[in-house]
Amino acid sequence: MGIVSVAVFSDADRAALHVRLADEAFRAGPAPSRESYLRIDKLMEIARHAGCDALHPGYGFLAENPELARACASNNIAFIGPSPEAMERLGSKTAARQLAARAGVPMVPGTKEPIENLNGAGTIARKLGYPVLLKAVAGGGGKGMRAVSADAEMGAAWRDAASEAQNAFGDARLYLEKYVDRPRHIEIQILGDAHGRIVHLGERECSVQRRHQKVIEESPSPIMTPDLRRAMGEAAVRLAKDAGYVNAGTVEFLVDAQRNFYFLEVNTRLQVEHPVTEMVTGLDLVKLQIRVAAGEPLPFSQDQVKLSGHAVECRLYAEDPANQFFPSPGTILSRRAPSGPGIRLDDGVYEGFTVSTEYDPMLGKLISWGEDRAEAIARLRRGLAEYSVTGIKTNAELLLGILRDPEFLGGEIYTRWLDERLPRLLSGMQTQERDAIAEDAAILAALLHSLDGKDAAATNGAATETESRWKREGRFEQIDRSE
Amino acid sequence: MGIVSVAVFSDADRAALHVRLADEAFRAGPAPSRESYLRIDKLMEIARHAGCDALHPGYGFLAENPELARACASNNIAFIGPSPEAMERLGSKTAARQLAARAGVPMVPGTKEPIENLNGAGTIARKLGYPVLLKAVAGGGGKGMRAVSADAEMGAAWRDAASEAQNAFGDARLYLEKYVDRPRHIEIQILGDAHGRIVHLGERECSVQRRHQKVIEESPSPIMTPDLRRAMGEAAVRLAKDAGYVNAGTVEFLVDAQRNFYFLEVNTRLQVEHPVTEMVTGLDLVKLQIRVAAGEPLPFSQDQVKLSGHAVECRLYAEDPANQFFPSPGTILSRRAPSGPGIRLDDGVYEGFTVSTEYDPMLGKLISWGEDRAEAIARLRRGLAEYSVTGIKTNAELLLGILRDPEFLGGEIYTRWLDERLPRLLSGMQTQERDAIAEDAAILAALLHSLDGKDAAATNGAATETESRWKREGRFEQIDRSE
Amino acid sequence: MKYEITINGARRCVEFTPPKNEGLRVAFTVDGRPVEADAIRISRGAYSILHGGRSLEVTVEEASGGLLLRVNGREFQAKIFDPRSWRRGHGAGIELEGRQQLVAPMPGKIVRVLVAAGEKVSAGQGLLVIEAMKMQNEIRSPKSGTVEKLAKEGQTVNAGEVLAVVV
Amino acid sequence: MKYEITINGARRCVEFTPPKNEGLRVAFTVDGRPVEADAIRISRGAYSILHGGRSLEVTVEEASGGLLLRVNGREFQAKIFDPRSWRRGHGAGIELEGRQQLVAPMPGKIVRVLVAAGEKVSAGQGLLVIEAMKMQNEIRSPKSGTVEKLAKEGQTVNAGEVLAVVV
Repeated sequence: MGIVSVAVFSDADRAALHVRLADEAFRAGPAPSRESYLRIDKLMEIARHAGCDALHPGYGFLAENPELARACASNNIAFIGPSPEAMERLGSKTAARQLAARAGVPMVPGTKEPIENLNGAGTIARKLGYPVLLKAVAGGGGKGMRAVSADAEMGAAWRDAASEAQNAFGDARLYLEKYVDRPRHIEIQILGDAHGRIVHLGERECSVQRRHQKVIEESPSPIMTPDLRRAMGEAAVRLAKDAGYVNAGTVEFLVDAQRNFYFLEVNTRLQVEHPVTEMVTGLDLVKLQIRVAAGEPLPFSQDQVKLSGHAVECRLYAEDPANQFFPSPGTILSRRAPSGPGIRLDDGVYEGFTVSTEYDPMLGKLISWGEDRAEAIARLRRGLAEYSVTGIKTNAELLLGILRDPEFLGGEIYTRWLDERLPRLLSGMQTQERDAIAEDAAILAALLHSLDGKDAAATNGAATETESRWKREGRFEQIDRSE
Repeated sequence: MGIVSVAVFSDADRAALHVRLADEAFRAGPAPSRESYLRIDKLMEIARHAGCDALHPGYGFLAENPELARACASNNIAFIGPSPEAMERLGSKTAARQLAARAGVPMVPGTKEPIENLNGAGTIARKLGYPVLLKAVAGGGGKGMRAVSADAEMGAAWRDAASEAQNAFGDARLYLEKYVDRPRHIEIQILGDAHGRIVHLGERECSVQRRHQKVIEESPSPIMTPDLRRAMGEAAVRLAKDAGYVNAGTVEFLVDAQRNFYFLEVNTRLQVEHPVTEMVTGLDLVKLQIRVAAGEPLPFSQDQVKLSGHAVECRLYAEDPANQFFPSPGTILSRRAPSGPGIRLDDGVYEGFTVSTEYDPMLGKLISWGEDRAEAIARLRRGLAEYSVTGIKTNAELLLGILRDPEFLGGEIYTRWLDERLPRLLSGMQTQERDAIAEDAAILAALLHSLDGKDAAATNGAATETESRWKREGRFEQIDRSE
Repeated sequence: MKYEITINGARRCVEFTPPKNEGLRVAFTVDGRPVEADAIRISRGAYSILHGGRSLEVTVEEASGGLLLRVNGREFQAKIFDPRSWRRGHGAGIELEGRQQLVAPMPGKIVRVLVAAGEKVSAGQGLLVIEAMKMQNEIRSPKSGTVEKLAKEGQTVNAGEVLAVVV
Repeated sequence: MKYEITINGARRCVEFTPPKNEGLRVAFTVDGRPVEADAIRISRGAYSILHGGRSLEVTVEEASGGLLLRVNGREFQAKIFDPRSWRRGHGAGIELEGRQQLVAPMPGKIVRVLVAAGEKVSAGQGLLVIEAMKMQNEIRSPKSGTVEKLAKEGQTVNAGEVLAVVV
């Protein structure tokens, strides 16, 4: 697009790829994000100094902060995202739910208001139909929450949930919701311009999550039908229109086994998983975001959005699945990227790069496209097998395990699927049958490596000595024998 | 596809990526290809030993050799390509031209038969209409060839061409062809199965060539119309059907300014530039080749082939355009690969890899896809700017120059365009305006690098000393001053 | 040259003479079984090995108390007991049976100390909890023994810093 | 510390004190003009430099007779005349004015020798033709002078081997 890019960085990110690849780069402050990336005043100072016309907030830190959008407006910088008002309307869960209800977007049936007592809870639960979920009014993070599957369980559940809510939030009040069993997380990508046109770009299924963190995302969803897509897409567009939404956003839904969908929340920014949508639509979302922010109309209508093939993304993390997913920062000694048809690697690391402990230990995303789901998954598996990083631990083997799992391959996934499946996946990684040839190779490499010298191994980065000790040793042996 | 891959390698290629990424790998022989890659007996021995079901010949060495296909057949190994008979029918230029003429494929008008004398040449030239081309019957490589634009020039041209032909081939006979001015090289990708179905997958424009070597390829061609594509596609399919062709192949044409197309030749194998077709069709050509070789029917019909967007490929070479394109072998000290939407890098090199002098110095191919030609080119430019290799010289800057050239951007290309444009492109690379900031940075890096020590610089590979001399120096300076 | 190697817990006796050239066949024996392979070094800690017809990519990293090897994605833990190890400074393996030193895998903070210095601990028992990147990780004793040295609660540690010693 | 640097043919006088830490601002002067920049080393021969608001990637390679630098794709030829160069072994630059040694850029074969040893040649004159990878390349004299040493026709040479010396 011929746009000059200006990056900001904290001291921890001086060597990060976004700094190296930008046309211009300015320091925002020290490593802690509240002193750098979260400082709106600093960002504005840099943007003014560099003469920026527009600001893209990315998808972390201040990306959903209306104050950043406001600061941009008052500095005459185009914010590449929705208006601060739309962000506020949709950013708060309560406000977004109210708006969704008014827009006729389906919600999980329930009371919303606190229930007076146990008796009232029983009446409402029978009306909703079991199973139901007791939730703390002041709640969050699963505290004060209990699933109840029959009248007989209600008494104990009520007492437990109320006392947990009292302890956690100082507020014992509870409300009831229909319990959605094994829900899928399916989200709709929306995109609106400043001229009143809003379209949706199909869905992404993000049900493979670990502790509410997405691990694998795909588009289309394995359970999607054209009717369901239209219904969900129209609901998302309706909500966005009511909120006066402009630019890219995501409306998240829970979907149950009967393909009922329920509003969850709105992300008022680009998502980490946007490449899967790019690969099935052929659109460049960031480019469209910039065009829309520049006041251009969307260059296509809903009818012109065509989905083709299937895309799958997995998130690569510097973490050790075998050790409770403990982060594994450190210097990347070597890195090998996969290539070939339908493979895209969006990462920010390189040989010699040090993964720091400051921020999220995500290394990047590996994305594949195929004519159908099976081909996309097969390509992603091949890509993961070709991908190699040493010096730090990664979750690549676990991702391969998921991509080989029969339930995943069958599309039988839901938001708690990975958490439940994890023990089996992890033990599967450990109990591979013995491979004598691989073991021989490991022994040989261990010996050659130890001959290459411990001294050199102590250096960080991709170190190579002028002469391999293994060659020197060999030569000495030769001399010894020839004597 | 779950296929176990077996690679062969010569001694020069032991560390090549195809060996490292294959499941199994066997040595074919010493570096010279006639002792390794061209030894059909060796290949068969390895294929039998490894228990191969099929053999993919790639696109170099024996890929168009019918004897390899025959040897496969007699060893009960499926050859992933056409039958040896079809290869013979289309591999020889003369046989292919005869077949094309019978199939009603347009050819450059001319005599084919030798002309008796100068008078006869004048008569025929007037019938064909000037300009015409005098060509040696025994010719090749442009020897004994003269373009003639009017009657008055015929006498001198006849004498020159005949004596050159006599000197070069010991055969002075000449024939005449219509001279195609500024022809484009446009080729049609075909794919046939063993059940009689042959489809074409659109065209590739490969007019950007240096000395008959393709440099940049794209699909669709900037001058293509649906009618022309249908006509060229149907002609290619007709010829392939008449030849009993199975598997992937390419029919090459010259196209003139009036969009007349003329048969050139057939490549009975996959082409280097096949990824541009993959990107606009969404098909995996190698996978389809394997399926077809396994006897499966093509899983789609001609109507189902949909072209979407635009793809451009450029070939990255280890060569020095500023020094007469002299090859630049050596060890790759560092390599940075581009990423992002629509970018694909198919290469075979890595940090520490030594580009040898044994074979073609192609490092790989960078391919981009965009919604239209302008987006594809812009992405390829960004990709090339992000691509970086040190330790050897590459043609990346020249490729960038081509991708910025107004004539290229206007699609005004023909087979001799690059050869004619080259002096201007090369001088453009040298006479950039001065950039004082870049020069300061160069000075600083030169100083820091020389402080890092000459000793370490002598090592091959990505060497890093335990401690940077530049840091040590700084510390000494500090000590000096604090005293 | 004889080496003792433990690989994924199993002890193997390896006879191995360092090869004279890269890219040539290397012959060695594992528990008396002769093995021949073709090995080249791709870069520091990365090898391409052709063995049994297969093409294997092996990466080697120094890990706490030994080597972490990955062969086409499969992991091996190895420790080499080199007869010449003292001269070479490869003695770390020998220590396994004796004094065990636990180092911080990354910079972090000690949020909990679970035992006291001088206390007797069994193999696998939790010694302390380190927090880094907002996640907590329990550091366990690799052997039964007595805790000799121990980091303090609240202490900030750098990667490689000694957290505990078990003797 | 004062250095003389030729960069793309232009001679610059640089005053520069090596920085104490990576990633800190480096101050130096070029022909008296003060410059401040932020430089870090990415890997051997690769630097990220922030200067004048711009983010610049610089790669450095040793090339015949100096350094080849690429700054965001733009090429610079540089030679450093270090006042302490003799002590450091950086004397190569000084030789430019004196004895010039031409080395083979890659393994190849001498297919033609265009001058004789002892012959006087001018700068830019072709000395010999080397063939590698089926391509021929003329090696020209970098200065006017006398050919002292010369490879033989038909001779096979390795990369780095001396092809000719002009004094």
